[in-house]
Amino acid sequence: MSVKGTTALVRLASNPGCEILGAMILEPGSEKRFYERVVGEPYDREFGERQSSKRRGAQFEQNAYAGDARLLREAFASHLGLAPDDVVVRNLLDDFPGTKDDARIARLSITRTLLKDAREGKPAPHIIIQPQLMLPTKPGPKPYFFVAPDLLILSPQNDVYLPGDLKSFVVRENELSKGDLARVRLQLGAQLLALMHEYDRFDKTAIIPASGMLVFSKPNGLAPHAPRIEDVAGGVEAIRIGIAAFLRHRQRVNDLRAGAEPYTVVADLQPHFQDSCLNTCVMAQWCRQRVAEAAGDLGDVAGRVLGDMELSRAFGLMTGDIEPADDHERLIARHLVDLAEQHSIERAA
Amino acid sequence: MSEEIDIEALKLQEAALQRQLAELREKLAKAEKGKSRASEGGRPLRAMVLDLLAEAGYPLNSLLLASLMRPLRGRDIPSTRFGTLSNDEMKSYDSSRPRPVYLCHCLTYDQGQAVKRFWARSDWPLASRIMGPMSGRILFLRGAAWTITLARAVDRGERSADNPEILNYVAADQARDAGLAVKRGEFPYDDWLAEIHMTIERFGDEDRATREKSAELLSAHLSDRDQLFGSRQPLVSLPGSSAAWRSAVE
Amino acid sequence: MNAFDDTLHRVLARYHGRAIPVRTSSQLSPDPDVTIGIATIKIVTEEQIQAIAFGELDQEPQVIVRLDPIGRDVQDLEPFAAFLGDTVVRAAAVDSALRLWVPHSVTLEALDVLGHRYWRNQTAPASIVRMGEICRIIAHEAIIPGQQLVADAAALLQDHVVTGLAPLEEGHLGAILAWLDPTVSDPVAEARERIRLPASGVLPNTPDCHWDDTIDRLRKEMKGAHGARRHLLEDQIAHILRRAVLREWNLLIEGRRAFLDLGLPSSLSGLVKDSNQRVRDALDNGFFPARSPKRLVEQLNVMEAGQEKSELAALEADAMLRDQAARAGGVVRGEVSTVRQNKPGFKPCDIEVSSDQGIIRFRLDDKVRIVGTNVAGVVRGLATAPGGGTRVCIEITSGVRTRNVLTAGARVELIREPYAFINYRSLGEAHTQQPWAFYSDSAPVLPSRPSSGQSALAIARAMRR
Amino acid sequence: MTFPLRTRRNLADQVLDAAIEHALFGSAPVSIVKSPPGAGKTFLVECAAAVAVTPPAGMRVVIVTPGVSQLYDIARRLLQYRLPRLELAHAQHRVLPSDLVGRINASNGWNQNLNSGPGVIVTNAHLLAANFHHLGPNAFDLMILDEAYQLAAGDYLQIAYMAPRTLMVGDPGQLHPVNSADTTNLEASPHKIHWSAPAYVLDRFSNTPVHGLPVTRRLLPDTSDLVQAAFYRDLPFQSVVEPSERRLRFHIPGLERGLDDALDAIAAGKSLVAITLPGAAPMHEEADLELSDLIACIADRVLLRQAEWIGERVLSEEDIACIEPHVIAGGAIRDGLRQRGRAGIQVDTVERWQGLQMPVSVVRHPLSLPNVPTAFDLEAGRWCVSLSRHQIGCIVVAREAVHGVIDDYVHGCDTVAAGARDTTWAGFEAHRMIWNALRDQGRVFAL
Repeated sequence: MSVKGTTALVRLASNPGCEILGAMILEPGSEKRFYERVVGEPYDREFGERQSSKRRGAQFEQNAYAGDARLLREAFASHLGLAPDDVVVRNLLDDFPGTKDDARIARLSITRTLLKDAREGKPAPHIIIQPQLMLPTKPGPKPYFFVAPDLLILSPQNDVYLPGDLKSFVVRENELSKGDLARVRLQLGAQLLALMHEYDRFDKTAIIPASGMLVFSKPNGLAPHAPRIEDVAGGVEAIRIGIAAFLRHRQRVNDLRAGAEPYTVVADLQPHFQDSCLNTCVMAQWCRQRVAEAAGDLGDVAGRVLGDMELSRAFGLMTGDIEPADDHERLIARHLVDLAEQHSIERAA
Repeated sequence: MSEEIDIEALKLQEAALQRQLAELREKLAKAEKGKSRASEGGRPLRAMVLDLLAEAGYPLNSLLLASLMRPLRGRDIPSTRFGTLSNDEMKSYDSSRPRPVYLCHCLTYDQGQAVKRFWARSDWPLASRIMGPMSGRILFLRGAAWTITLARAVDRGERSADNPEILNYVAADQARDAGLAVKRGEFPYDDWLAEIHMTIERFGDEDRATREKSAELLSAHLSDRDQLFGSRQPLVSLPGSSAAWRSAVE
Repeated sequence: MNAFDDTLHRVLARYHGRAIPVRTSSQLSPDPDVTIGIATIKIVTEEQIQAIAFGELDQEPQVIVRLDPIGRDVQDLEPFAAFLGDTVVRAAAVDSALRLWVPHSVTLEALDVLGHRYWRNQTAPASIVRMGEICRIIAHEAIIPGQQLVADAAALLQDHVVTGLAPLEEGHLGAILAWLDPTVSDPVAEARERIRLPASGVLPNTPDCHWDDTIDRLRKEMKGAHGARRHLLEDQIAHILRRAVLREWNLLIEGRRAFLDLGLPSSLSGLVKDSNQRVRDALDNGFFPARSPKRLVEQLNVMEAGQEKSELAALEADAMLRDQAARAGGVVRGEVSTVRQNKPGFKPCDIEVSSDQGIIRFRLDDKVRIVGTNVAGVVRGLATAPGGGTRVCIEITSGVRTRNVLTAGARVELIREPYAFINYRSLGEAHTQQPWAFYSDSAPVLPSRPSSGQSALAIARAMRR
Repeated sequence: MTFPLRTRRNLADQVLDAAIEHALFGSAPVSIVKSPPGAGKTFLVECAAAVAVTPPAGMRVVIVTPGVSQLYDIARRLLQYRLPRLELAHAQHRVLPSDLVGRINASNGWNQNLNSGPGVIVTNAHLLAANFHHLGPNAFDLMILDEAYQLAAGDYLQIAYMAPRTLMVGDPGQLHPVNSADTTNLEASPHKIHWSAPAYVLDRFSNTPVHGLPVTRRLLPDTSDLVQAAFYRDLPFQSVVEPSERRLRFHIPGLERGLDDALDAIAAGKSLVAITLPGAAPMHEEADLELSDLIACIADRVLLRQAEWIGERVLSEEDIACIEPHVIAGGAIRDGLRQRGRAGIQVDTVERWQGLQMPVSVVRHPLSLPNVPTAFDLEAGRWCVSLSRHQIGCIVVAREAVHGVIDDYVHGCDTVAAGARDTTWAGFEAHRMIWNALRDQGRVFAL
């Protein structure tokens, strides 16, 4: 699994301060290989999407697109204010199947034509399946990100499209983990920003509402839920911040590497370890070493409360072996001593 | 600790299984090769696709073609195979030795670009190879109807299939995709067909009109070659030249 | 607990190499007579259960491994369905509450998905449909604050202790347990090593333990296999799944033991009664998800009432929580300075409580209670003392005979009485009346009424005194 | 009064007339009046009640308030009218405020003699619901929901059938009903019964008549423009306050730079200013004691400098509001005031200030916190209430770190349920707009 396209943008938005992530995005090949080249050891943890997830994702899409996207037509009909049979669908995988760049570029070209047609009031499909968008980060290496929403849906209010994504994971009523919610909204944010760039190319007056749509799976089989309309203004802004950070990281990596591969300069880059990295990044353990034995090792909150205080110093303040250096330390020492006292009493009791 | 030991044991058994699997796959591959030769006389994919198209009388989607090859001809066709088929066909058209009929693609009604997943024959009128806004639906329904007809013919003993049971399931899948009621193990071919034809009739005329109108325009503008394989895509300029990044929302 | 206190607890835990309790009472009532455990292994994203371990917690569990969990055949679930059905009947027979222990919330989600798939499945046997219904009842009850049916070992430990890990790492039950096991000398290293393998009801899939990929491959091969080879493949799948689900089961057992070993007292009879009543009604009358406006309001009210009751029950039972609440004025600590009771042991009885607290969250006419007693009353006066502190005047409405606190000089702690009232009769009436705004898809058109044509402002002006 | 102000007031009066005409005599069973802060919605309720009880209408009117304090306030206002009947019903255990005793027919609980013939009864939703068996369908001819955006749809369900006509009056930009339980699943339901009553009705019946009151009679133009742009994008309104009637003068000149500069800026006509304290809030305390003390100091200083509302009065403790989102910090402010002999200055949470107004407010900036801001801190309604209580001047008090908190904020996208409007982001945008405006207009005074 490589850190490319929307995945890269979402990761950047989630941790804009991490230069290591910037290098990882610039490095060709998989994230795991990046780790192995930096650390010099095989990665010993789970990596990549599970087979069952890939299979379900593929089946969910296949079902949704089958029969001229019958299930999608039914799901979006009320949103579009049409009968399912009257919803017009264009599946760009029919025009140009495949995941190679030439296929993406061909689909990008068709997508651009369709966006323009809709704006000009020409006949255009209500749902575009597998469109292709592009988010420029020019100039410099990796001058653009390919962004491919699963769908574009014509907004019934005006003549612009909104991005939509199919999520094969089961949603019973409306329960989603915070992590999943943030990820999918940032994905929509990236798609929306890319869409804004596409419109910006030919029509600066187009007003694109800051929302996107998500279609989750019901618990029974692969049936899609009614689409959720997501308010992603915050996601779009987070992605913009992530891109701006990427441009800074790219500059820094390029200044350091002098033509060498990005992974070679990792030691000189500034990681920005946060708890969530443990769930999302292969480099998490490596970056965490930088905060090992310091308060940050107890989590993000502890890192903020105690700053970069060494744990040994905190222990010393508690036992009285270390004299507090300032009021802040004095207060911490006092509370720690009280807490230790309280719990030793409880233990005795 | 006991878990590690157990994992080791599992790995050994796993290796043994992999060996058995490799042998089995070898046997299977040989068997299938022999079988397909026997059933098809080793006919190339191109010929089989041309036949199926001729039999259907409508453009067919490569996904449907692939799912029909197995029950009808006992052949597993990887989807990438159709990509090479398309390229081969263009090459052969450009070569000095013309062929009586070519495999070609449907064309979009507005731009005349190839819709690569939809296959047709060069000896069909252009209008039948055009994709209008609703043609995707109509062609899907026609393909579904044709699949169900095939399954019915096999069921009635009017034609043979390499694997009739799978053919029935392919037909049932098509019916399900068309939104028809499908019960496990039941194949009401005629009911399915009746419902599908009703929907086709609903959109058929408008679609035909769009295609015929577009065919007139495209035949006037497109070269013979482009009428088969589609007009060239407009060039897409990739970024890299502009001075600095600017967000569209700024 | 605020960020600062939480951090200091983590420092202390790291220093001592053991978990530090943050509660002095339990959010969970003692296990009732009928207490069972369930652990599951699901297929990632598919959410289909592929192995279940279930049974009494002091016995070896029954284990079901599913060779084809995505297939339509549900025969293999019959023993689990029978077990759930029997457990429910047994609890009813001995009039016992039910308690289900699970290692973590993922097990509950897996059961809920199982419920969604079968509770209305017309092609499945009745026993499986009932199993689905019971699963939905369990999962539904589990979302109600203060419920006492489901005990989630990981969540309970996270709520009652703090370790020397980052909070995110405490999501791994095995990792918390490392901090509660005296035989573990280096809980940081041990916990982080344990985290390499998931404790979330799924198969591990690390380079040194790629069970998930193996099972996936074995299942593919099994499709085309027959005879002895098929049996070999089946044994392989069963062996891996059994080991994985027993690993989850053992986590559950250890988690429960660790929680019970904290030895925290609890007094939650009100919550137990409510929870038991809800579960019993659903088991007797069937599960009906809330869809109508009336049912939705009832459900929201039940959850809000549960939240309020459980917070107050925790406050009443837990001095550590009362310390925190007193800082925010949710609890008022003070001394009874005056008692006005003409006839001892009888109403009318008013008391005044003097507190040093500057912050109190009571308002006039709030219903309050004296912690640890049966004395309740209504706030009739609030006055700030000149040197800080507050004087609260309370009209006692019940417990007027409780001398020990209705005496000048008695130290008392006051908390607000939970409102937690759900007006089922009023909601029922609303449902009968079917007000259009909630029950109709179109608004009625009223006959316009004749107006005087005069400006409202003019009319109002004319009526002003 | 200037011509434009008069024109705006006339327009507002026309909207008020039209809203009441529609609600009482039109064909729509529910009509909604959206009111910005200080637009005179209580006055609208008074007028509606007056018209409703007067022939030819002669209606039995029930005015429902979300809380008991609003109930007593409305009763006080209606006592100024000669109504054929004015009654009040509150819960059994409540005691009528002394100023109402003997002036109004008050009932603990419901009794059969109430609501007879044209007139008005003021009560709350729970009491009506509890007495449904005495009331039944159409027990009233008109139901007026005051502060309707604070009434949960679930509570409205239980009383909706009691009147054929309902007039909902409320402020859509302020705090909505609070749900302590998790409402994630309800967000996916076709019935958003956890929303406020007007929001629920508009979600189901988007063509429900809505009247927007186009003015504020409380906020001065500079505050009004900012508050409207930040919190009321769908409700255009303008100030009709005559600045010359809202001038503040300090009899004692200020000496302290920063602090007094901010107060002088208010005297110079800037009705919204901010004061920042260096650094960030300390991580280790539940309240930023230094900041709390500064808030107390500012409130005290307004009085020390003998602030006078020109043409009205010299301000006293009753004229100053201290608004603090967190209870514990509120306690610290109270201590600071007590130490300064200003125990009479009221300090309370935002929730308690909703619906009230004061000449001067001192407000703690919700993002002046040591942590990354939470959904609670960013909640737009709470900030809107804080910034719209003052008739003359509002002083926002913050740590300097607020600049960074706002500049560096990256939205987490995980605070609201799937499909829900992202109120956290909307709140942040409002915060950013307000703070940047204060900064750009030179209204932030650093200590």
